[in-house]
Amino acid sequence: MTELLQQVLDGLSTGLVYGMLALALSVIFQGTGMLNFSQGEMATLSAYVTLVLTQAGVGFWVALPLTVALSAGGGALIERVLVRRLEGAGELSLLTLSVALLLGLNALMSIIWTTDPRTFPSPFGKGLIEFAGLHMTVQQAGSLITLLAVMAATALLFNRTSVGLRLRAVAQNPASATLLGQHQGLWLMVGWAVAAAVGAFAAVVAAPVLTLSPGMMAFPLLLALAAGTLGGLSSRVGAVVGGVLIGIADNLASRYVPGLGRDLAIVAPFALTALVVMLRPAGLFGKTRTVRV
Amino acid sequence: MNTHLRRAVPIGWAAALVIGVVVPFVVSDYDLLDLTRMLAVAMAVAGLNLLLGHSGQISVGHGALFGLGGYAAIILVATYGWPWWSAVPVGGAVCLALGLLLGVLGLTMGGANLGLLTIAVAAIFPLLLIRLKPITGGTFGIFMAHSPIEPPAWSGLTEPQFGFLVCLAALALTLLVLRNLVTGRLGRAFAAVRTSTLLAAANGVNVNRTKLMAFAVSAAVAGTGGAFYALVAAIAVPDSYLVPFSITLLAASVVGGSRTWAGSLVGAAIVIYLPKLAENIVGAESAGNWSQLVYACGLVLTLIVAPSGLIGDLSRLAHRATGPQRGRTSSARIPCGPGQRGSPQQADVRPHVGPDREDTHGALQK
Amino acid sequence: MSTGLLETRRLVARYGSVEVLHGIDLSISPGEIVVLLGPNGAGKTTLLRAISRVVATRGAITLAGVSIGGWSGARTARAGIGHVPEGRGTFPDLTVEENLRLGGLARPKGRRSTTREDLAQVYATFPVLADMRRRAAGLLSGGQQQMLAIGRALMARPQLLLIDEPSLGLAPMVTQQLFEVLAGIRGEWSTSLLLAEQNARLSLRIADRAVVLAGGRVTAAGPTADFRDGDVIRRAYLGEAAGDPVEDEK
Amino acid sequence: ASSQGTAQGTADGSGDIVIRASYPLSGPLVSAGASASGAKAYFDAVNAAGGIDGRKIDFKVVDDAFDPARMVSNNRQFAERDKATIIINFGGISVAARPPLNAAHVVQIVQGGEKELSDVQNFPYTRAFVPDIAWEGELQGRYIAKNIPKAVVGFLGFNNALAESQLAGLAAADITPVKAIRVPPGQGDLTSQVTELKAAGVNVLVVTHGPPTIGALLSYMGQIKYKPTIFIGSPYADFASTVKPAGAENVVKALSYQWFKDPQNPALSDDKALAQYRADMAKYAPAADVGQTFTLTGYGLAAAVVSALRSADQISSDAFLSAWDSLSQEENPLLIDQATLTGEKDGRLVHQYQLHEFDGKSWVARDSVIDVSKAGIAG
Amino acid sequence: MLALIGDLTQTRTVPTMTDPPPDIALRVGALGVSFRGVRALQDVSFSIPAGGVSAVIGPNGAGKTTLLNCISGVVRHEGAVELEGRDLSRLRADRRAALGVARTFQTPLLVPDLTALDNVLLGAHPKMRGGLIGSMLRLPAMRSDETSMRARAAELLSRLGLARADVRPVGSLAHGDRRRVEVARALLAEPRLLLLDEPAAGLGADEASELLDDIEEFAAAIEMTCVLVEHDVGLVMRVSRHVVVLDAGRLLVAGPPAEIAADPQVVAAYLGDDWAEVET
Ligand SMILES: Nc1ncnc2c1ncn2[C@@H]1O[C@H](COP(=O)(O)OP(=O)(O)OP(=O)(O)O)[C@@H](O)[C@H]1O
Ligand SMILES: Nc1ncnc2c1ncn2[C@@H]1O[C@H](COP(=O)(O)OP(=O)(O)OP(=O)(O)O)[C@@H](O)[C@H]1O
Ligand SMILES: CC(C)C[C@H](N)C(=O)O
Ligand SMILES: [Mg+2]
Ligand SMILES: [Mg+2]
Repeated sequence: MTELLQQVLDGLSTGLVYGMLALALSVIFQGTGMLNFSQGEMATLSAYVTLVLTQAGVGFWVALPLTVALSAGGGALIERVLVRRLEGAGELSLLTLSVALLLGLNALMSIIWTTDPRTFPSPFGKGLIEFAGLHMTVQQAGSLITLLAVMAATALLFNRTSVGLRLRAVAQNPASATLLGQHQGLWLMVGWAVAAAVGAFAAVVAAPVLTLSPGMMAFPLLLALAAGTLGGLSSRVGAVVGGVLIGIADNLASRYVPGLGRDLAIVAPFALTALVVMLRPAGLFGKTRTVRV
Repeated sequence: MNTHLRRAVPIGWAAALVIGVVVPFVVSDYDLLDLTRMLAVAMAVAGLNLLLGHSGQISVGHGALFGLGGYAAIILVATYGWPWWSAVPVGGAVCLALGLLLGVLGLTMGGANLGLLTIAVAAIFPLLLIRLKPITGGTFGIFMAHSPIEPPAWSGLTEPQFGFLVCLAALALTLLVLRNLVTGRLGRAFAAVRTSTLLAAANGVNVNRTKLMAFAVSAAVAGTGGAFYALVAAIAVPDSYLVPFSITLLAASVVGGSRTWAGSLVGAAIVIYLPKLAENIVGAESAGNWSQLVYACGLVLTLIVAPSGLIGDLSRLAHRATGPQRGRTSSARIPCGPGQRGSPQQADVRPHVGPDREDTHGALQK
Repeated sequence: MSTGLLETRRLVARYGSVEVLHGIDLSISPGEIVVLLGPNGAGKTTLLRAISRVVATRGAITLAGVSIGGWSGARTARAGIGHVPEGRGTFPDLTVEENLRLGGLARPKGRRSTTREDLAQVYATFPVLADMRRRAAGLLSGGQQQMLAIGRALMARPQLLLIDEPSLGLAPMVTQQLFEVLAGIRGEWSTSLLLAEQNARLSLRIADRAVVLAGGRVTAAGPTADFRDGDVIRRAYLGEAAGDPVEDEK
Repeated sequence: ASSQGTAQGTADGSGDIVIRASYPLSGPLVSAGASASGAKAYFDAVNAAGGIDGRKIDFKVVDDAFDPARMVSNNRQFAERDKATIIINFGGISVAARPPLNAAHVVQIVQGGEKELSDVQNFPYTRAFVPDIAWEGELQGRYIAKNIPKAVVGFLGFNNALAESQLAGLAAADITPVKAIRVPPGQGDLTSQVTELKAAGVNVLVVTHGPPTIGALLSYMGQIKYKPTIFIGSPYADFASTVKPAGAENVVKALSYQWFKDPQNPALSDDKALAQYRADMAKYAPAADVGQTFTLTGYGLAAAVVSALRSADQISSDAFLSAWDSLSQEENPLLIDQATLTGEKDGRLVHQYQLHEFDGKSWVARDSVIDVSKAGIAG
Repeated sequence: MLALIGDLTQTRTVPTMTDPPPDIALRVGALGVSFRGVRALQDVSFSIPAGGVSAVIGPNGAGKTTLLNCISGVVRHEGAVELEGRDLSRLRADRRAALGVARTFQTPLLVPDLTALDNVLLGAHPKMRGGLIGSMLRLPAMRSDETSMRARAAELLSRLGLARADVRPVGSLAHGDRRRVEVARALLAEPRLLLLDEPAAGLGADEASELLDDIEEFAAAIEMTCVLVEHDVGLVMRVSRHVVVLDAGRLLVAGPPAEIAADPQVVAAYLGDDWAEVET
């Protein structure tokens, strides 16, 4: 029983990373209407930036906001320099661009920092929280809090501010938004910046657990896609809940479903996701889209 | 004026075929292997073009289907001693079956989720191959001493020459069949389905069946290509069919131009040769990451220069040169009034279904 | 007419390489209502798009004496040109109220204070919208969406409001009401209006001037009184019947 | 493929010796590609010193991105276009790439520990350089059986053939882990697996799990204070892969049967062979990462190839292979102190291990060098 | 008339397939639709005489488009839909189309990157031959179908004044032209029942009249029935044989145009007092 509970808890903390990444995916999806395969790589780059800053003697809690700001700038830059050139080229071209970005960023990081894995110190320290025979590292607890905070912040941004309204409007119907005085390019850029900033948090949460390396987010991205689908990419809460559910499903299924095993563990989250979207195509929390893709 | 162009297309294809037939006799055998692999990959990309460009569905799992076709064929040949020409169709058929299954699942899940389903397949496929060792040979896969596609003795051809010609014929046939498929009645049905399920259904198009048809045919074509690929290389190993390969195929389809059949060849050439080209540009040893960077930049550049795909934009240029009044032909680029991103005309389309359907097909299914 | 709020001189508009407007001279004075008539394909929609800078053009366009030829669509909108586009262009996933609020965001900063009152006024004009304020705009009926699009444009309190086919899809009673509102806002908000219509008895009733477009050229223009007789319009339509741009290019 | 044996087999006694390598210079296993620069530096150094009997080595590397089909294609070009005498391949996919080269009688040297690569009987032209990982498993198994009476053994590895080989080795020593967990590469978070092992009461953990995740694994175990006896597989026990990412404090007391030197092991800071290695690298491949064991492995492999070339009576496939098989007590810069290369009928040259323990700063030898062929393990 | 509707309501649960009076083309019984609690249609029953043009009118949001959606089957609904005595209510939209229900949409819905001609040809989908294998092989039967339909489509287009539009993608046509392409597409299907959602919107009065005359002529030629949703009341009153008025999802009245125009309920809910003046 204790193991079962511990497995659930482990799954939850593993799922935080997926959830956070899914959140970033959802922000880009809502802010620009594109599915960004390079989100993981962008996040990893943020982690390297933090590492460089801390190694240069900047304290972590100074480095973090700096990284978030730099990441936002980087995201905006990517939009401005690359994504914008494909304006109106269609979803598939954008998807392909994100694939190219994934490859390019990955190569760039490998060139600069090599593929050697690096330790990434936990910003929350090394403690252990124990209760009733269960345990959670301080890092995991800190990640949970970070995730909730970031989720709340993006929710506020998107639902309660005019910036959010503009972002959603431009994503949905750029032509009409233009006629309403919204500078399409500007808001798409902001969308990318926000997503990249969320991604930076994802990386800082993930890197201490996964060990920092250029390919760190490849696997989590896959599960983040599932998480986004399960929870609903059109919903930020959905993305996060999806991530956590996927983390737990992954653990429990691979541990307890006979014959599945750790090597095929990934089947479980995908199967769960498939099952859920068969009943609710927009995902658990996803809003039905008024007009199809 | 456009009749010039219309006439030029078949002439171009005929010329390409002639060149194709000559190639194996002027190119060395070791270079032919890559060219043959390219032809096989082109089949997969063509299948993907049918899906993406014509029926408007997505698959991030064609690499797995390609692999499945390859495994099915090579197992039949290597383990059960079948002749290659009977194993290849089985490779296609197995993928047809899986394609139908995936298509049905995808339809139940709602159109946009097909992307996730297929990426899951791409992720799980290599793991399954490793697990099913008794059949698939596990991590090491299945391998043969040389390609089973052997030339008949009378032909005087070498094995690589024969393999190339066989794949060339198969590809030509595939492209012809696919082109027929998308030009007439079903082609319009595909176009309607990719525009709006509502539009399609209101015109008597069975949306589910049409989508399924496209997915199954696309899968079968990919599987056939995969069968040839495995048989000419005489090898099938899980590491060939990882997720990135599926994604690469998707990129190839887009970059080549997913509405054009010639684009599938260009896309395949990119899959096979762009990494090598990148490697040559930056030099080999320890420069791998640089070559990946060059590869990525190449992709980005192509996307920017030719957003409708290399062939797509080429043909648009040609159209513009020959018929100025024709304007742009790609849907995405028609500057239209305010409308939804990517769909210039916004119809009065509401989800006429239950509370949580993303798509209208639920209503259509009844 | 040099005091015009909006002036175009030899305005040419293109889609890709296809030229659709072949040199339009148009002038709208402050507070004036102008109706743009013409058969389909004449270029009415394109002219509105050209004015709001979302289609490629050559030639001069000035707003209150300032050249806006090089401006982006967004900037033009913020400078006070509102546009109810063909096909309505609502944001289907946003709620009705969010759609309207977006209209309010198009105003220059200094003029946002009255947003709330204006919202109430829009709701008063189109009570259905108030009933459905929390509903996703994509779920509205065609006519309701048309009301939303117009309401949204009004929320921006533009100096010049361009409406493509204002009565499209509206029930007769609503249409009448709408035209009363349009006639009213000229007085209340000193807004000029440019209405594009195929043929609109109602528009002619509230408009000061009519401009007839055919084949991408102005074929007739003058005070609305001159157009009360349907034959005048008919002749103006036919005047350039062969002016289909497709043919021009050949 | 038609028999190209004659092209490679002829010994005209002049011209360059053509050696080609296909490595994953990009893709999932790009880190292994570092081996290529090690090999290049060694061959360059040999050439600079006059080559082999006055003949230069013509060495080139091509990327296969760890795609078997690309490896086959590369190999074909090496054999047919370049007329290579020796072709070097990396990793498990080389298993599937054997047939064409064997049919063509071209030597294939593989850098890979999979048991399958010891099949010299069926693939007489294929040789693996590094030891069979099953041997290490058997060594570990024997150690556990002998020294840890109440061992509850757990195993954690990738879902690949290396893990299979290693489990086979453990089984040969009658050790069957209560939990044998095999994870696909790329999955980084192993907390759930740790929980499972811990819950099963595992007190001896055999890890054949590599970067990038092994560091996180050990540091997590350290954090939750789960400290079984840990065996770290030799391929991954080095500083770059494990010690640094995990943090030295989390590796303390870990055991490892090692056979090669870790260039980053502080205990070896004044090792002569490593000094030469660094000098050669600095001179011939300055961009390469000398701290990577893969780099050193490539260097050592090249040294082994050169050893065999030097002792071959002519430059041909068959002469090279018989020289390779009959190497005896040959020095090699890669190997741990007192270990040497000796050919055996399994086709491999490395058969000697030494148990090491991590003392918090470096890996230190715990026992004398064991020769698996003498211990009745290999062969 | 009302008695008839009452009948239908009763027989709704057990749809009758027995011979209907020959002059009824469409019968709708107890139709109801809800969207997330919004009742868009409630217990709507009426019938439409065979042949010629009939109309559905009503205020914005009355449920007219939803009604067409029900009849054409693109929305799930309660109640019965009978076309010439055949119960359609259990059939999917594409089956209904194949059985002769064609429609246009309130905002023209076309494939933007196909030419007008190809869009029109889409309308003939159910009538043409060519399954998967046949299409792949381009059998002669299909080629002949294609050629003849193409000629008919071109003819239709030119009759609707779009002779030259066939070379351009419809996405680049003016709104009014797209509307005509859509009508041509529906006509090419040669349906038994043609549902038009505001076909005259965005057309000039003369053009709208011409378009409807063309449609009427066509309808007469193939003996089809046309149901029109339209806000141009003058036009409706001129062309329709029968008018159905919806308000807030319910049937208000149904009857001949003259009766409807005079009905005080209709005037209050929809037309407004001075409609007659406006529409002259
Ligand atoms: N996006 C586009 N791309 C290319 N050509 C276009 C595009 N939009 C319109 N056109 C062409 O420009 C010309 C004018 O079209 P426009 O839409 O301005 O006409 P309109 O007067 O508004 O007609 P309607 O009354 O039917 O709306 C037409 O010939 C049309 O085909
Ligand atoms: N999918 C849906 N979800 C929620 N409400 C809907 C949906 N479809 C229609 N409605 C609502 O049902 C009512 C009827 O809509 P419908 O489109 O049928 O009206 P209409 O009579 O065609 O109006 P118009 O003349 O404005 O086109 C409207 O209030 C609309 O908001
Ligand atoms: C790659 C696919 C999952 C993309 C899909 N069209 C979506 O919007 O989600
Ligand atoms: Mg227009
Ligand atoms: Mg309607």
